[in-house]
Parts: sequence; C-alpha cells; structure tokens
Amino acid sequence: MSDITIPTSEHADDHSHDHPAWLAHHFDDAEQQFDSGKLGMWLFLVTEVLFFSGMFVAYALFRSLHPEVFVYASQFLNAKLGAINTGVLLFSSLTMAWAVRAAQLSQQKILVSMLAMTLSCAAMFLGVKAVEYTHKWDLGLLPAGMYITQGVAEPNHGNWLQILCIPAAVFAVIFAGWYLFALVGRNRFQLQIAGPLLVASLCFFAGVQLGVFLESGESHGDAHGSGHGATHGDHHEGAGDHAAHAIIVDHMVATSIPGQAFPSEVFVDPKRVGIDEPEINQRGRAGIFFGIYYMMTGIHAVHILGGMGVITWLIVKAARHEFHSKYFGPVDNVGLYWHLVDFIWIFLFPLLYLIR
Amino acid sequence: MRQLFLNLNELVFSLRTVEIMFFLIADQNKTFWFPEQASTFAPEVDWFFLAVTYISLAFFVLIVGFMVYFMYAYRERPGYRGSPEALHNNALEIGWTVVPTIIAVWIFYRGTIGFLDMMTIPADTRDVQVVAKKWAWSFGYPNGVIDNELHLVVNEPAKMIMRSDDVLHSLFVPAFRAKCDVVPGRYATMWFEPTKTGTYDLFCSEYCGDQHSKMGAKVVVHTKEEYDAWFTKMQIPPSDPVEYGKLLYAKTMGCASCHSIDGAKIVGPSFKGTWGGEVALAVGGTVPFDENYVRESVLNPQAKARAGYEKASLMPSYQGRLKEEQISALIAYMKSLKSE
Amino acid sequence: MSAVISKPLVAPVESAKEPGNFLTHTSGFLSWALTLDHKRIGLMYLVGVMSSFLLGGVLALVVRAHLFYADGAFLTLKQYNQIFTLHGAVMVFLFIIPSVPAALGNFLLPIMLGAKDVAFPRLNLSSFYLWVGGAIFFLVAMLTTGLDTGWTFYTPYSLETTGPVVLATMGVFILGFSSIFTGLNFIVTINTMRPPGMTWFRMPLLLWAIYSTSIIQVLATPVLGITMLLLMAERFLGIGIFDPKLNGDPVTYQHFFWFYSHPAVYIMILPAMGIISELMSVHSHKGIFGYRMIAYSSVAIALFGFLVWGHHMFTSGMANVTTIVFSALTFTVSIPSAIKVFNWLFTMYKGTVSLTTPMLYALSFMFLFTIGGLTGLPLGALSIDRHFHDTYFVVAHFHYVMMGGTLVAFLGGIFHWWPKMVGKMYNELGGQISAGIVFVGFNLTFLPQFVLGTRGMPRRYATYVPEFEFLHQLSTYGAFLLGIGLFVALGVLINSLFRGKKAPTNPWGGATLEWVCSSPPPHDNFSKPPVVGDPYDFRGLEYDAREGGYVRRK
Amino acid sequence: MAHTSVDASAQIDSHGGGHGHGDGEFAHPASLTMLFSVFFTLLALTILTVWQSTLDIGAAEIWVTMGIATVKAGLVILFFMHLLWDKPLNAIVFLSSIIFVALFLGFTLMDAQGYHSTIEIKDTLEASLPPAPADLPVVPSMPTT
Repeated sequence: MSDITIPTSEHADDHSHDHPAWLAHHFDDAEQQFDSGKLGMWLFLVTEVLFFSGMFVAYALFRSLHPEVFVYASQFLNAKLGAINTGVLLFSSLTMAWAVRAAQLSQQKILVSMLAMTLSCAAMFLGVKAVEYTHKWDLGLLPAGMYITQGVAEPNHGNWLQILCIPAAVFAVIFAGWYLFALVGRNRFQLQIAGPLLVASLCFFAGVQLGVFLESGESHGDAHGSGHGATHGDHHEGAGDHAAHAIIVDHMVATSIPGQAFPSEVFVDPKRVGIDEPEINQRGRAGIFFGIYYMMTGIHAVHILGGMGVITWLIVKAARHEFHSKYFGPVDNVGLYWHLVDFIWIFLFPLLYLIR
Repeated sequence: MRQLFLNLNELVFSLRTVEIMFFLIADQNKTFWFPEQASTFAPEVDWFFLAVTYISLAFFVLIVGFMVYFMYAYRERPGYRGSPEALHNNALEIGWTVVPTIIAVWIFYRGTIGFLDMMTIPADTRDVQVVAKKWAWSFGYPNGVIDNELHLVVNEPAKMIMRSDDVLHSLFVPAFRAKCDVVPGRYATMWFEPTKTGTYDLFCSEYCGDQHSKMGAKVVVHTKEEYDAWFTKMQIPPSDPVEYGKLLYAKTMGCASCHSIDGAKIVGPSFKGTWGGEVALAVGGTVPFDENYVRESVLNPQAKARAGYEKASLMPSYQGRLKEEQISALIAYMKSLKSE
Repeated sequence: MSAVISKPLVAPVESAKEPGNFLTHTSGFLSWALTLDHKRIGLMYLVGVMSSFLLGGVLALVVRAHLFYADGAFLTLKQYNQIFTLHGAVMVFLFIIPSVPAALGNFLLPIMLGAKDVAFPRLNLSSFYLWVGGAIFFLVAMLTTGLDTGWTFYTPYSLETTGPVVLATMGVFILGFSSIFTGLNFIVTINTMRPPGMTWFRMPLLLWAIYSTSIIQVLATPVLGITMLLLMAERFLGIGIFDPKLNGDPVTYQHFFWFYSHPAVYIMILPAMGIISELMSVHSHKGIFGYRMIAYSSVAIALFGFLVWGHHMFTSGMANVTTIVFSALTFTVSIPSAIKVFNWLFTMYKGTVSLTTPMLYALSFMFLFTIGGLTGLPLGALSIDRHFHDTYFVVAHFHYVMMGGTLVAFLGGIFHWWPKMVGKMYNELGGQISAGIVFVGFNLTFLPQFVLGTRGMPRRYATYVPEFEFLHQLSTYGAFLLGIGLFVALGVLINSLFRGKKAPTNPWGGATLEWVCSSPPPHDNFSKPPVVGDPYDFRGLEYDAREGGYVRRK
Repeated sequence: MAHTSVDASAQIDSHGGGHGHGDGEFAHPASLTMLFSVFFTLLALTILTVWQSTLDIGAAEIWVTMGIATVKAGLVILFFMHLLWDKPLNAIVFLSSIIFVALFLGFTLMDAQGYHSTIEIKDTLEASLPPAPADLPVVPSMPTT
C-alpha cells in the first residue's frame, strides 16, 4: 500500500510546492482522507450536541419544576434581538454553505469572499449579543448567585458595553493598519486576509449599533418589556400585561417558598438571598433562569468565537489557494461545525426568547 | 408462575438453615453476614440477599469448576493436541442467555416488591422530624422535644421526615436494613418498624465532609412504657441552669459535635477554660469572652470569628432556634466549665 | 518527562542487520515528544498510566494502613478524606479510563487492523498531551491544597468545601477531551482504515471492544464536560442549578454526573473484556467460542450501559417509578456480561491450554470478574440495595470489577503484548508468581469487605466501630500482599528490558495481525499489505524451537 | 488545477466502510438555487415562529414552537450540511446523538415529575403531615416549658 501512497502524495505536491502534501502518508487516497475527516467531524458534532444537551436538560428540568419562573423571567429577553440574531446566523449559514460549494468547484475568489461574509455575520451576531448581555448586567439580571432583585435593590450600572467594545476596537485598529500596510506594499495575499478581518471587526460595531437601536426602539409599545420597567421600580406593570402571570405570582406569594414554613435557613440562605421576598423575582427563582440563560448563550457564543478562529484559518489557507475539488475537507468540516452552531441556536432562540 | 416463585422461596429458605450452620459466629443474634434483625425489613432483605447469594454461588462454582477442569483436562502436554473446531453451539449459547435472564427477572421482581414495601408508608406512624447537619443528627419529637438519639417504640411503625441543613447526608440503620439520603432542598421520608428493643448504631452513609465518619447516633428502641417515661422526662427541662445548659450542649442542640469541653479542636473552638479570658479575633485584636460575646456568637457566628477559625460560616446561626433562657443556660454551663 | 520516555529507549538493539523497528527508527527526546507514531504514543501513555497507577496504589495502601485500627492509625479525618479522594480520582480519571484504550489500544489498534496508523495521528498526539496537561492540572490542584470531595464531586459539598474544586474539575474537563479525541480517532480508524480483506467480522474481538468503548467515550464524555463546566460556573457565578441554597437540586447533579460516569464504568471494563477474549483464545490455541455473540454483546453492553446510570442513585430520593425502571434496566446489562463469561469459558474447551503468565491473569480475571459481576445482582435488587448502598459491599463490588476485572486484564494484556512492544521476553516463572500473589492478595483484600458491607460498614469512613476491626485488618494484610504482587510484576517487566531474550515474532501462537509484524514492529507496521485472514484460525501455527516462537505452516 | 488521478479504485472498493464511488470524485457541490430556497424558507419560518409567539395558544405553544424549530433544524442538517447526500453512516452517527439526548432528557424529566412533591412544600404538607398541621411539631423549635 505504501508504494501506492508515496507517489500519490508526490503528485499532490504539484499545486503546493511550498507546502507539505495535502494527503497524509497513512491514507491511501484523497477520498479515504476526506471520508475519515468527515466522519471524524460528524463524531465531533455528536460530542457537541451531547455537550449542549446538559444545558437543555437543565433547562427542561427547571422549567418543569418552576414553570412560573420561566414565564416571569423570559419577558426580560428581547425577542427582536433574538430574531435578528437568528437571521444573521441563518445568513452566515447560507454563506458558509456557499463557501463549501465554491471550494468544491475551486472558485477561489468566491470562496474567500463567502468565508469573509460568514466571519462578518459572526462578528455582527456577537455585537448584538454584547448589547443584550450588557443591558442585562446593567439591570442586575444575573445568574442566581449575583441576581439583583428587580425593582428593589439598586442595580450596578457600569460601562459594560464600552468595555466589551474595547477588544473589538483594538482588533479593528490592528486590521486596518495591516490592510493599509498591505495596500501600500501591494501584497495581494495579505490584502485577501486583512480585508475580511477588518470588515469583520467593523461588523461587530454594526451589530452593536443594530442592537442598541432595537433595544431602545422596543421600549415603547412592546408588550414583552425588556426590563426597562423594572429598573424604574415598577416591574409589575410588565407583569400585569399577562393575567396568567399575575396569578402565578399570587400563587407563589400564597404558597410561599419552602424555607419559610419551617423557620430555618435550609432552603434559602438569608445572607445570600438578601431581601427574603417570597416571589419569583429573587435569586433562587429568576436567578436560576438567568443562570441557565447565560450558560446556554454564553457557551454558544464561545462556540461562535471558536468558529471565527477556524474560519480565519480557512481564509488564510483559501488566500493561498490551497483548496480545490480534491481537497476541500477542511472547508466542508468547518462548514459542518458552523451549521451545528446555527442548529443549536435554532433551538436556543425559541426556548429562551419565545416560549412563555 | 407465582407458585414457582413460592417453591423457590421455600427452597432458598431451607438453604438458609444450611447457611446458619456454616457461618454461625459466637454472637447468637448476628449471622456471619448480617447484624441483628431489628426491623420488619430485615428478614426480607436478609433472606433475599442469601437467596441471591446462593444462586450466585451456584453459578460461581459452576464457572470456576469448569474453568479448573478445562485447565487440567486440556492442558498443553506432549502428545496432546486440542481440536480447535468446537467454536459454536447454539443450544448452549441460547441456554446460557435464557437461564440468567430468567433469574435476573426474578431478582428484579422480588427486589421491586420489597422496595415498594419499604416505600409505602403505613397510615398511622410515629413521626420523627430529623434534621441532619454537619456533623450531627437531631431528632424532633412531639411537643418540641429534641434529642440527638433516635427513640422509637418497638413494634410501632415510625416515619422519619428528614431534611438537611447543609450538604447531602444519609440516614442508615444497619440493624433495620434501612437507608435514605437526606437531600438539602427536599423533604425525604422513610419508615421502618423496629421489632426488637435495644440500642443500635445509626450512621451517616453519604459522604459529607471532615467528620463524616463521626456523624453517627444511637437508635434506642423502647417498650411503650419506657418510651413514655423517657418522653415525659424530656419535656421538663432541668431546673438547674448548668444542668440545662449541659443538656442543650450535649444532646438537644448538638453543640458537642463541633465544640469540645476538653480543649480538643474538633471543628469549632473548645469551650474549655475560655470563659472570662480574652480571645483573639480573626481580623485581629481581642475581645473578652463574656456573656455578650457568647450571645453574639450564637446568634451571629460570623460577627466575630476567632483567630484560627476564620470559617465561622460552618456554624449555623441559632437565631430563632435558641430562646433567651436557653442561651443563659448555655452561658451558665460554660461558666461551670471554668470552675472545674 | 525525559525520564519517562527514555525507558523504552534503553532496550538495546540486538544486531545491526535487523531492519529498524519503531523504537530505533529515530532517536532523541523530540523524536518521542513530537512523534506521530501510534506505537510510541501508546508506550508514552503506558508509562503515564502506570505512573498514575503507582501513585493511586500507594494512596490505596495509605488508606488501608490507616484503617488497620478502628480509630484510624495515623491520619486526621481531613487527611483521610483527601487521600481517599485522591486515590479514587487518580485511579478513575488518570489510570483506568485511559489504561486499556489509550495505552494498549493505541499501540495495538492500527496493527491489529492492518493499518499504518490511526486516522488522525496529530489528534492522537494532542490527546496524549491533553492527558498529560489534565493530569498535571489535576495533581497539582489536589496535592497543593487537598481536594476532599470524593471523586464524584457531589454537590452541594463540592460547592462549599474550601478545596481546589475548580482546578480539579478543570483537570477532569481536559482529561475528558483527551478521552473523547481518542475515542473519535479509534472509531474513524476502524471505519475507514481497514485494509482489503479486513471485514467487520474478521476484526479481532479486542477491536470490537475498543470500538464499543469509543462509542461510549464519544457519546458520554461530553456530558461529563458540561457537568464539570456547570459545576465550575456554579462555584464562580452561582447559576443555581445544583446549589440548594439557590433552589437548585443536588440530585440533578447526580443525574448529570452518572449519565457519564456509569457508561464510564463500561469504558473501563469493555476493553478489558476485549483483552480477555484475545488471551483466552491465543493461550488455549483455539478459536474464540461464539465470536459473534461476544462481538454483539460488546456493542450491547455499550448501549445498555447508557440506560442504567440511575442505579447509583437508588437511595438518593429519585422517584419510585424511575428507580424501578432503572433497576429493571440494570439487570438487562448483566446478561451480555454473563454471555461473555460463558463464551470465554468454553473457549478453553478442547483447546490446548498453556498456563503462561497472560493466561494466568486471564483466568484470575475470570474468577474475579465473575464475583464482581454476581455481587452486582444484589446491588441491583432494590430492596437489598437499601441496605447495601454506600457500604463496603459496594466498595468490594466495584473493586472486583474495576481492579479484579480491568486491572488484572490490563496486566495480562501487558504480559501478552510486552514482547511485541519492547521486543524482549520476560522471565515466565516470575510472571506466573506475580499472577499468583496478585490473585491471593486481591481476594484477601476485598472478600472481607463484602462482609463488612453486609454488616453495615459505610464507605468513606476514616474511623469505624470496633466490631469491624478484624475484617479491616484482614483487608489491610491483603492490600499489602497485593502491593507486593504488583511490584513483582513490575520487577519482572523491568528486568526483561535489560536481561530478556529477544522476542520472536510470534511468541504465543497468536493469529491476529500484530503477530505477523516483527517484534517490535517496524515504523510503519507493515512493509507490504498484510494478508488478512480469520483472526482466530490457529491451524498450522506450530512452535518452532529455533525461532523460539510460533510459525505458520501450510 | 492539477487533478491527480488516483489509481487506487480497487483499494477503495475493498474498504469495508462502504465507499460509494470508485472514480475519486466525491465532491457534490450544492446548487445555489437550493441553498437560497432553503435560506428563505428558514427566514420565513423564523418570522412565523416570532409571530406565533405573540398569539396566546396556551399549552400547545411549546409544541408548536419546538415543532417549527425542529423543521428549521432539519432543513439545516439535511441541506446546508448536505446530510441528504452524505453517507448513511454519518446520518446514523448524528441521529444517535439526538437519541441519546432524548434518553438523557427523558429519564431526568421522568424523575423530576416523580419527585416534584418532595420539593414543593404544599405537596409535602399534604402528603406527609395529613391530620392537622396545627397539632404537629414544628422542627426545629424549642422545648416549651
């Protein structure tokens, strides 16, 4: 078998002189290599699905145990932002699928531009997410351990959004400098990399702008008040929109929380709960929702970041014209990963933002 | 089918006498395998375990017997060649799939029946409110009587309504063959009916930290009269404050599980010889060890943590759990320790 | 590190006319540290897991020595808790899980399959470094500040203890990825790298077992990852899922944890079963009895293994219905294991049994694993488990399975493939003596623990009531005897590196492909594509005194 | 673009894994029409599900919403990830992950439904302290003298 493999990989060097053969020595042929890579990728996606499953199970368990908490807390999520982000991710999936097609057809220019668009959409997604997160941090809508009771305690205002923008700004400046440098030096290869990266880092700010616009636009007339009301101390206004919700709150007041029937610190530790308000709007209740929310969306965002890393790597390789109809496995596999990230979001979005 | 099970049961029962013959150890009440049978669950569990064990032993002897025989009969030796053709035998393979399956189904069935008995709480039980905390048990009886021993009446079913103040614990009484985890945030219930008077061990069997091995208690099974006498006595606190304080310290509040009176450091500082002196604080400085300090430390343990005991948060607040006269009794008891 | 990997290098090469093998292919530290050769990675894993085993074993002896007296011999309660935690965690995460698949599996899988390497050699090397990294993280965390949660990290204790829970869980998280990548690699290798003629049913049973194991690794380990991540988040942020103070539920944590950790038990035992299939067959010089039944039962165990995690939680307050369902499912998994034992037994039937060291370990496995498996039955029965849960009965049961099963099979496997791995024969008598001591020591250690358990001795106790003292002392004597046996085994192996005869190509008369390669195998395993036949066809394999091993005659 | 002809078709066919093609052509470029129509379907479904969430359809909501999400996810998997044209093994592999998630979810939810009562105080009071809660001891409280 080795006598077949070695000449094959030497042939393969034809189109990448400065680079090791794209066919690894232990594979017999390109298709075996592609199939192995692809099966490996699908198995990796399986591990990703099971990795996320933990959080879906946590969501389902606590939803079944405390449905009222989820009804109450999900109104603080802005469905518009979620929907926009869904659209952005779907579009990035389209461009990614197109990129795979371009690689298969050896269309180098389309490949680079499609990868660039995917990267930009990812950055825009994160921009919107940054607005969403920072808005909640401002209101004290935090995981259970840090949750600030809405309308009672004073939330910690901070310049969270600006802080989150700093890394993106730094990247934008670096990439802009690189782009200019490459422009002056007429280095087409570097331009092909710096350009997409610059656009992507700017797209983060586009996302932030979009998010800020939607977040402010929603304050008038949107029934699913995002918690603006709560900051001003009248979160019951938002609650009042839904009769069912009010009933649940009353129910909770009436039945109280377990810790109070037997006076003890067993169920609710007074020093961590702060004000022992027998309602959903407290750490051990709404806080759990936000704990799950941050874990789900946060780990999803980490996957987006990871995806951006590998797409950048693909852009570099694509700019070197490394992919062609015999060797497009990496594009295909990153594509699969990217679609999986989209796949997860398709479930996260309705579970967190829509279902009441 | 049912008849078959019953026959099997009888068979195994007769095996049990063989077991006792073989494994009788000096103590008449205990068999080789088990501690005393002191609850209604015990005969069922013991019998069933021995049944499963003897079935297993039969399989084990079979397997090892064949193994040793094959080792000998087919050993490599000059002039002998095995016949490598015996690779398959459908009847045999089906047989050793089906027979274990039937036995497994039976074990599952019996186990589940027994389990459901253990989970079905009878209607009129004597209720005991059990609180587990690191690292002591407290048992609450009617009229607010609290003790660190579990007192039960023989031949009366008792129900434990259990909760935990901190981490997972598990109430385990080997003589009753009963165990149930105590999960913080939930109420766990279990029941058993003691069948023999006497004193038995109670263990915490779910790992709960440093003193897990020490988190035991005694179960005292009384006759009805003894129980009533004990209960009457428990309802009247001692008139002498020192005695009352000692009772609170050693039994009712379980202070003794963390604070020694002989100077040893268990979890918290010892009470020995501290009264009237100055104690160093974790944040620096000292305070006099007097009535005010004790009172504050009982109600708000974190307020003035002592040096070397920075984790005063291990101690729960006794706000609302101790009355003024009880705090006074505890103080009186601490004072008495100084004079000894 | 250099000390670790230089060990195989000290094996002197007999003669220069020999074609180079993988040990001598290249030399130097970096040629090992950056190797993509699955055989070298396998050997590095072997050294790593054996060092972990040494550490875990010494800790076990410390635990046993302490328990010699009812009041404890020399440790404080807290130290005891830290040491049993370290023992459990090291043994589970650093030793048993990677032992057979990562060490022996890496070495053997491509060779037995007839492939040049695993599908992703770079990923394979990264798995190894993830393992090293995770191990360092884990050990540094635990040795500096002392973790005392038990290897299960049960909440809420793990949320409030001062120990380095976050660092340790981070280590577990990393080790999990190492395990996932190994499993992923093996699945792809078996699916796509089989040479011509290697059909599924011509695969040696060890490969079936490793394939099943890999399925579990890929499907279950991610859940451990997210569980550890959620635990870290719970400690850092208080997300409230597992913390009862925030209305979370500790039993949820147990579900999450055991969804991985029960299948992980099969990650530990399945490859060991694969080894036994090979050992019983080769050393009986007879084909395996009921090949397909064993192959299918491996896959069945892997899949059923996912359905039974609840039996770790029978007393923790699960709903009755769930408890009963889990009990029923628990019994289903016992059947495929029983089938395997009977099949191994009848492999000897009409064979030609050589009582070599690997065979003695395999027979010990049969004895010990049968006890381990059968004592699982009362534990699966709900009424008995109310009494046995969290007692020494459970401790003895899982040591019989994990140690009497996996460790003994692993040792048997090492003795079996040692000539192939390092090219040296060991002293046969020494090996047989070690097997004997391990067998006696093991039973003396753990048989008394069954009785301790039925009498009500709870596990994880640093001190105990005096009536248990005698049985504990028996167990401690046994543990030290076992330790001696293991050191004898180690001595025999190390001795062979220096004084051993050169190993023949096929010392035992095995019919699988690794016995076609020279010992040790050449760098790329097969210079020409191997002829794939029935892996259990021993006809024509005859001992050749001149070769010192078996050769195949037509 | 230098296409290397790989003269190993005999080898490929004999791989047990089920290779479909012996000619070395394994790329299946998706048509742009298909990609765009899938994308617009996905967008339409997103709008549908957001609109539907403003309606009050009670308990059915979760099923409708998750149904739409499943259809969307299916489109992504089948078309964008071209599982429809992929090897059956890959589909089985991915499907197995869904099955195991279902298993995980199913068992834990089954348990959660069962132990609900041990968490909710109301139920506990009804179940474990039946006769008259007023008579019963409150734990922990102090001895009354």
